[in-house]
Amino acid sequence: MQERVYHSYPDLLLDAEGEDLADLRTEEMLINMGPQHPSTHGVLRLVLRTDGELVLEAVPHIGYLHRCAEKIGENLAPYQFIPITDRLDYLAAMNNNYAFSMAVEQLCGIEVPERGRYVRVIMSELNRIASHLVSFGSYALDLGAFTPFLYGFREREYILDLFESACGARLTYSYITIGGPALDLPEGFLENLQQFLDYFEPKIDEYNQLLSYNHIFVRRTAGVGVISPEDAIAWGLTGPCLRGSGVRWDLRKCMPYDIYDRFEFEIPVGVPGGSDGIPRAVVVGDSWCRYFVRIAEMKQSARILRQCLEQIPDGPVRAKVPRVLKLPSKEVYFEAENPRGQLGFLVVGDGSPIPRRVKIRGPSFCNLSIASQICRNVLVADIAAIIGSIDVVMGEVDR
Amino acid sequence: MLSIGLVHYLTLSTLLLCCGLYVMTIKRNAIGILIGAELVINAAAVNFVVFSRYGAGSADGQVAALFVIVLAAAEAAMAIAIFVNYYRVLATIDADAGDMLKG
Amino acid sequence: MSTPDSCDRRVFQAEDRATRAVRGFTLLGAIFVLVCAILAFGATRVSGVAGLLAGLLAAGAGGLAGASLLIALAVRFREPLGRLLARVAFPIFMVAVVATVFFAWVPALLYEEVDRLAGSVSTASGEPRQMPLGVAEIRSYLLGSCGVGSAWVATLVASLLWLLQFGLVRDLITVTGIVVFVSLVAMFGIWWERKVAGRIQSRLGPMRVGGWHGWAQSLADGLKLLQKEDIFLSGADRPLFYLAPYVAFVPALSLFSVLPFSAAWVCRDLEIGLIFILALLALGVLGVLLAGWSSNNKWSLLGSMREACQMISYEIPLGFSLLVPVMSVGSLRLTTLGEVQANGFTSWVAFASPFTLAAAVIFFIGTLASCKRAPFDLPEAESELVAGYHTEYSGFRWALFFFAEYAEMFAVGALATILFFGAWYSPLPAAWGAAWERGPIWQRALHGILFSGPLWLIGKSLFFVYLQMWLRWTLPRVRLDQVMFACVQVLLPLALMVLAGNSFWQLWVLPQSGLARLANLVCAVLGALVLVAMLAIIVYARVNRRRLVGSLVVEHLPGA
Amino acid sequence: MSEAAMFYVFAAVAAGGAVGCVIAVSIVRMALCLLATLGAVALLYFLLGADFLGAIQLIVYAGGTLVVIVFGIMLTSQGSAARFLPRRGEVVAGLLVSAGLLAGLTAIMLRTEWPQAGAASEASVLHLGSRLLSTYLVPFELASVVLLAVMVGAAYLARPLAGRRTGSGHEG
Repeated sequence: MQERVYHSYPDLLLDAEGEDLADLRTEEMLINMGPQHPSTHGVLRLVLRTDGELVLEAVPHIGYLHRCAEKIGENLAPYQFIPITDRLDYLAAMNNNYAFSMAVEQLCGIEVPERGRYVRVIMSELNRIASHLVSFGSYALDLGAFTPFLYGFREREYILDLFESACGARLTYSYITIGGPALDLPEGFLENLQQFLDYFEPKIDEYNQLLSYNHIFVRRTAGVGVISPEDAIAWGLTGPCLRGSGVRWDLRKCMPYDIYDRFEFEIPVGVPGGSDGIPRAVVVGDSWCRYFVRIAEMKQSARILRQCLEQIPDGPVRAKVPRVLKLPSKEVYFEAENPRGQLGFLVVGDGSPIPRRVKIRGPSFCNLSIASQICRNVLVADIAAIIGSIDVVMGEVDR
Repeated sequence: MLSIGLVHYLTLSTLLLCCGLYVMTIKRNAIGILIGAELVINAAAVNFVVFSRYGAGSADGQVAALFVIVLAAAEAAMAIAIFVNYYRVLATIDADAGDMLKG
Repeated sequence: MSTPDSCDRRVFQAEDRATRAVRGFTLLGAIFVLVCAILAFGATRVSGVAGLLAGLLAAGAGGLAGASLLIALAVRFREPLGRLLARVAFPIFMVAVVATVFFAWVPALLYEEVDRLAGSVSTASGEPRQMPLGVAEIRSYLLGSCGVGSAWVATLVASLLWLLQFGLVRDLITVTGIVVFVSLVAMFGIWWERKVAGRIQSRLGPMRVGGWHGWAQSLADGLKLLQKEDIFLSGADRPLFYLAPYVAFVPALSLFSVLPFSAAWVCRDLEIGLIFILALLALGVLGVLLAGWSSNNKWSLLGSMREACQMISYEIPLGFSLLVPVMSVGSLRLTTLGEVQANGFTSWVAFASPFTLAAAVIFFIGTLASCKRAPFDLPEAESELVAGYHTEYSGFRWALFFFAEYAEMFAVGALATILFFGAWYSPLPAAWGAAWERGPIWQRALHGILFSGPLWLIGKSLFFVYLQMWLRWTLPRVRLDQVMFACVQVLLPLALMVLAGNSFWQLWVLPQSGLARLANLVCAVLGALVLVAMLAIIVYARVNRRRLVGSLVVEHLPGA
Repeated sequence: MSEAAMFYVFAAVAAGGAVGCVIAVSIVRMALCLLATLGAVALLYFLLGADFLGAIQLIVYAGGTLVVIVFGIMLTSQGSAARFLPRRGEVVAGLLVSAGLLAGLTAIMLRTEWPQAGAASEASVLHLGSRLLSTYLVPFELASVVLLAVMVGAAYLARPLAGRRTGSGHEG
């Protein structure tokens, strides 16, 4: 198993020692995949060195969506920076708000009321599902299956409706802010959420039947873009990319923050094929595992949401936070488990209302870093499969 | 000139033959040479069919042309296999580059 | 008066443009009227060929004048006209479809009449008539033996029939019919694909253009594409770039020239029709290859290379699977291949033996690959190769590739129907309808609907087109090496085995009629079960579509 | 008369394609010209009543030319057609040889007494097939043996080079 770590076609290309096995080397081409390309999920640019259909090397070029988020953070009060965090990983804006708010709260020592904490968890788990639904749908699209994309968006639409009822926005919410959510949940939100969960959970099995266990899908993703656990850790991968490699690491479980220690849930990880109905061709750490971890995480998120529905107390949602928040002269680094991995905020205060430094650790950025290594000696079609399984959001990579 | 006879077809096939010959002589791209050979072979096939139509009036010429097509396909397959090997050794398909045997 | 805001200004500009258009077209019409008058005057003065030419030109100018004036009128009264059209467009469209179907029969009837006439014996001289017949002769025949009352009608019909004696005229009519049919099929196919996709994806698909379920969407798209800029790239190989869409489209169109719609409805019934169709299918690939190469775009090049690899490989199992019915029937002529399946469901070639059934499946998979349909749509894989070979094409040239694709989809569906699934015959045995075939016109029409006729072929071909769409919107795309693997290591040995098995069947099993009959029945029942299962799925999904989507989403999304 | 018109059109396309092969520099254009010639010749076969042969020519050569184009593209990069331009001396020699051949053959052809249009052959597919399996059985079988040999030979020649293949469990 170890000998087919980075390349899925040893007999086509290179063997384990990296010796050249290609039977006919034709003239090489340099191809720009992106920044405008359907399967680079935004403005990622990959420069591919190909020999026919074979990609010998893929070099990611980033920065097309750079908006100086960190620099902006040094010039705005934390409240004002919340809308900027929305635009990092724009598919999981709630989680970004959450992580930044937590960082600032830790810096200033703000205690959020119980109900507020539950609302935040509800929102971030819902957004995790929404984000994974997009990932599921667009991954199917990358592999040429159009229909799951629409199904994913159909379900996500309902989550967006819930968000809209809570905060009026459908993509960039700025709902969770420093000291708790900006508003209490609207009337009927929890009932709607219950209804949604009842509707949504059976759908996950449908996705599995439609796509996850589809023979072609498995053949396209299993054994493609394999990342060993050692490499995953060495390259600083987090989130489903790390868990897909079989590393049982989830901040919500391993270093529980906020109230995550109150919920029962599992950390889905990539497992070798052949067991529990996992297709036989699956190798730990391949694209299929990364994909399937997301599907399994949606189930776990739904589980957390159900527990939230049972536990959520009444009361205020927001802590009393001064209008002008003076940041003490110390620094706090806080990481939260986002849909794409660990989103970290380093906030350095100097006694003024404006932070001296805001550093963002974007999980997509770190996850993308391994792309050039696993996109070596694969077919062009696999590039789409690999990049899609890493599931980057360029807003977060470029910041 | 309105009634088409043997001579018309033969003129055409002669032209094809000479063009093919010329292509085979001057092209340095090995695949170009193959293309010339195909032209020559096709000229021969045309002649077979024409003679069968205007000459004997039997299907024999057509059978011969059929064999010609089959053999041309075989020749092309062989030639391309050779070119692939040639390319692998010399990293070009310039026919002039293959002069290692001249000592 | 207040200054108009930007929205109003846009309206004003549109008004201005319309006024200018009215004025321009009126002027154009006036000029054409003038030209027409001058030419007509000249035609009356000059005799001989020049006069004839002038007369023809005058007629042309008159037509152009009429068209210009009509356009001017239409633009002038566009608002009431638009309102009227929105109300009556769909009925008009339906009437037009029915009329087209009806009038498609008329030339066929007329051909028959002409042939009968030519074969009959002259009443005057008692000798066989000589082709071509004179108008007067036909007219007298019509007046005499056909019982046409009015002399005026007889003259009109006679001049029509006179024209129809000539092969060239018939071919012109047939070719026009084919072109119209292919365009209709392509436009319908594109609209249908979008509707099918919409339904599969729990949405509606096009709903706006034309009123009823967006029926005019393809028409509107076509008009839009015609208006678009014909983009040409500076680095492209100009002649090849311009040529490629035609190289792709012409073979797809030519397919229909040998494709029989029924035993009588065929433009050219070639003895080697099947091989000819195979050749044309192979030629269509060249257009794709040229398009990809000449675009000077690496994505396009990759797409076209994929197409070439795929097509070359899949042609082999495709050809082998075609040999199976050829072996069973013993002919390469498509009408002969179709006619052996007249006796109902069990006589269909696909159900003759297990091997023919397998051949039908192999053929269908092969056609998926040769039509670049999912899961074999690698040449235009949009998530990998942007748009593959047609990345750099725009406007009409781009539309030609689509026309070619949908025409080919229909053609291979028709081919599958002709070779394996009963051609233009209904599942009912022909013996039941034999009496109606020679009856009065209504019985003949009913026979055409119930037992055999182009409608059956078109219907069954559309079913295969639907199957292709179903697969496309369900399955992910396979990878290039898997495509090759599936062909060389799975389909090809399978096809060879099927071929060998079928010859074994022909030699050893077929003479033992009991065994053959049993296998035939089993296969037919199997096929019927598959069909019933498919229909059941469709009906189930249709009936339960709200439940399949979920109550929540039904409330949320309109019309899901 | 229509036959004559068709002959002239097809012959013009065939000849134009052949001349195009001579003129074209890019290998893809050459292949396209070849295809035009072969297609026109196939149409001429139809005109000569050899329908089967015409269709076979279309299938075999369409596929064959496709392969040629594919390899042409694979083995030559797009911009380097100039690399393969012939030298002047070669052009002169080639022109001399082929023009001489053309002149000689034409002269012979014009001097020869050709039989005037014989009877149209009844070469239906059936007829052709039965001839192949009776009179021409031996050449037919030989052709299949040749094809088999070519298949094996081509596969052997184009195989991945042995010895470079190590360690992956496949023996070259």
